[in-house]
Amino acid sequence: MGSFWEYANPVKFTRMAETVLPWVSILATVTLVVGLVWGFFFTPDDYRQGSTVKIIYIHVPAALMAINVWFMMLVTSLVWLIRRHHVSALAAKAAAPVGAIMTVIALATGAIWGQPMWGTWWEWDPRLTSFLILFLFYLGYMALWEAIDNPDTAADLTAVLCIVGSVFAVLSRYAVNFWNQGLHQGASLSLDKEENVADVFSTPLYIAMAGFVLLFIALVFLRTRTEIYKRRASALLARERLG
Amino acid sequence: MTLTVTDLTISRGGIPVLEGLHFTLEAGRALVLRGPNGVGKTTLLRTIAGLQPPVSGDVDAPPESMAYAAHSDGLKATLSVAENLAFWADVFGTKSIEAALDGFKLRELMDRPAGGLSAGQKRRLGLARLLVTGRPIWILDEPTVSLDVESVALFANAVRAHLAGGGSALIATHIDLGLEADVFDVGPYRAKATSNHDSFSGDFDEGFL
Amino acid sequence: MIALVVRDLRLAMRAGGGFGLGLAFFLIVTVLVPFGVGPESTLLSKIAPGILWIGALLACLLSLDRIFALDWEDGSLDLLATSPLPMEGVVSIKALAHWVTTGLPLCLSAPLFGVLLHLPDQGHKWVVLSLLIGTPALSVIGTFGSALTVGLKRGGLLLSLLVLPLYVPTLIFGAEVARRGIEGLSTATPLLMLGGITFGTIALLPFASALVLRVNLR
Amino acid sequence: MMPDLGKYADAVLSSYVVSIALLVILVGMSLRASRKARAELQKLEDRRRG
Repeated sequence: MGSFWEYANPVKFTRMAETVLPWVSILATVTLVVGLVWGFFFTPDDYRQGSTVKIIYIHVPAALMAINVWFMMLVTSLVWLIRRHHVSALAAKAAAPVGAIMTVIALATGAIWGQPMWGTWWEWDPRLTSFLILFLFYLGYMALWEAIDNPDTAADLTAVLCIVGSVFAVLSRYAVNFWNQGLHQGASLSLDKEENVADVFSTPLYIAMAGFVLLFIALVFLRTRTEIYKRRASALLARERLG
Repeated sequence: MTLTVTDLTISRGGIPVLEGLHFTLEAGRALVLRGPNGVGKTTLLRTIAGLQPPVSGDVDAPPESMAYAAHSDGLKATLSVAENLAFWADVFGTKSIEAALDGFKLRELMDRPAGGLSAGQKRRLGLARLLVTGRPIWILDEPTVSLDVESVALFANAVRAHLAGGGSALIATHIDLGLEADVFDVGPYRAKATSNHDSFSGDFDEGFL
Repeated sequence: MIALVVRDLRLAMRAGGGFGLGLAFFLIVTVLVPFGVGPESTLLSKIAPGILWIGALLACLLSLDRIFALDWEDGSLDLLATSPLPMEGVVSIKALAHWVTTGLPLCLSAPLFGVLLHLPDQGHKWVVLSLLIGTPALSVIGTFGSALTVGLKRGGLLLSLLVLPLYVPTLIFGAEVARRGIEGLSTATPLLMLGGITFGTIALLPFASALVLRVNLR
Repeated sequence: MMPDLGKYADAVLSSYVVSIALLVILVGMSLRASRKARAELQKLEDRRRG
């Protein structure tokens, strides 16, 4: 099938995306529906927090995706800076909005979930706050892409921003923990539940997670292909003006 | 101190503008770049000066040998003529600015803030800065813009002196400077559209650029 | 290198705007807070270290886009890029010049503004210490943001959006040092973290800033 | 068929509705952008070859 790098060529990537996309989208939809339906309808309430436990089927996958999408953007940025593959840079640009939406979902569901227990809609809990900071990073990243016309310069600048941003995101994660350990030291309800999830909850949770990952992959293929079309169109337009 | 450019392709805004450029600039010679506006002369000069990576091909010249000067001369309005020159002398490690002051008749303007100079005087200060860099190869982009005839003559003499001293100059300009310079027209090197075949062919990546 | 520092400082003094701008903004922020939050002193002194830090941070942010903008417009950046000075050096010097013209005056004037906010007496030395250690990081990170957005249309707004999240760790640890200092708690850990971030950014960020500046000069 | 969500019903329902709505919007916008870009490119390709 040739080396993985062969997909750096936009044509091969577009052809591959065209064949793979329908399958991934169907698989994603099916997995998501199964995971969420199973979690929503067929799992018992948690004896402590009642039915709010059903929110984990959205909150946990979305939170994981919010972090992993940024990590994927970091990897694609490095690939762009080192090997100069256009598709890699465009994939990072394509993934950013998906990551941002995942962060918003994680924030919204986290806040709604915590509301009954904390009594307020927003709580400066270290985990929720670091997702808020991550969201600001996503906004800055997307804004930088829009602010630059030359596609190559934009790819370089956003790649460096992503790398520097990643270091500071990790730093902020610890700073936020340090800044607010007082309030939630003993919170029995830890928002990222993998470790103490009873197995009756975990199977639908893993399916939901798989669904979110597949959805992300499908969206990135779709959006990267769109970016390739746009990039090709602007190249043709420029050539026409060049005459 | 020769500058050789071999099979150079340069791009602007991600789109190739000139390709397959070949020329050499020997010490003591001047080369004038001709070509319609917007064909990519400025991009070419910036690539040669190292401000911009070429798409392909290479530019080889001894290290630290090129001095680049564009339309804007990098002059600080609040600093005096002498302070501006002294700063660039320190940056390039040249000892004194006397030669530059005399070369461009800036002696009596020494203490005047650069902001108070006329366009012509500013240009002369910009060119004096070139002298201060002590670099043999001058890369000049439209150096005689906004200069009156008398200053253009002054500029031509300065370049002639530089050439006599073994330096060389690559100048993009439309005005005849009266220099014994070879001319290099970049028109024919304009990047041709990739041979048109269907859009999703193998060389799509080139189709990007 | 030294020539660049001397030139930048001379420019800042000659232009007059350099020193005064950051300080004036810091004063305005400090004066505005009581209008918003109310004058009674118990509340003010409780939030004083945080307000001083936020004021200093915003004052730094305000003067960031001028770091490269002036040299970009008059072509000095192109000339500096083709000069023997390494870009990493140029960027670090710009950060140093920004710190001297903006960061340092903020640190020295913080106690004065602290009085306006009823900052407890023992708090003054902690606020100044944390600012002295923290503001260099603000300048270096800010210089990275400024290099990132030089030459972009409406770069100023974008610069704030990009730089503020990067300021979060420094702000948290800086304000924490001041707050703990006032309450008499041990300030060792936040101080170490604050210093770590500052020295880390001073050592590493100039490479990213230089790379980004070269890209923008294309 | 609807599970008894007890007193947290609105919290659970609202978080599901908000999240699914956001995902649907994201997918919808991505599809629309893809169609628009493909059409634009097709127009340019035809003009170039036409």
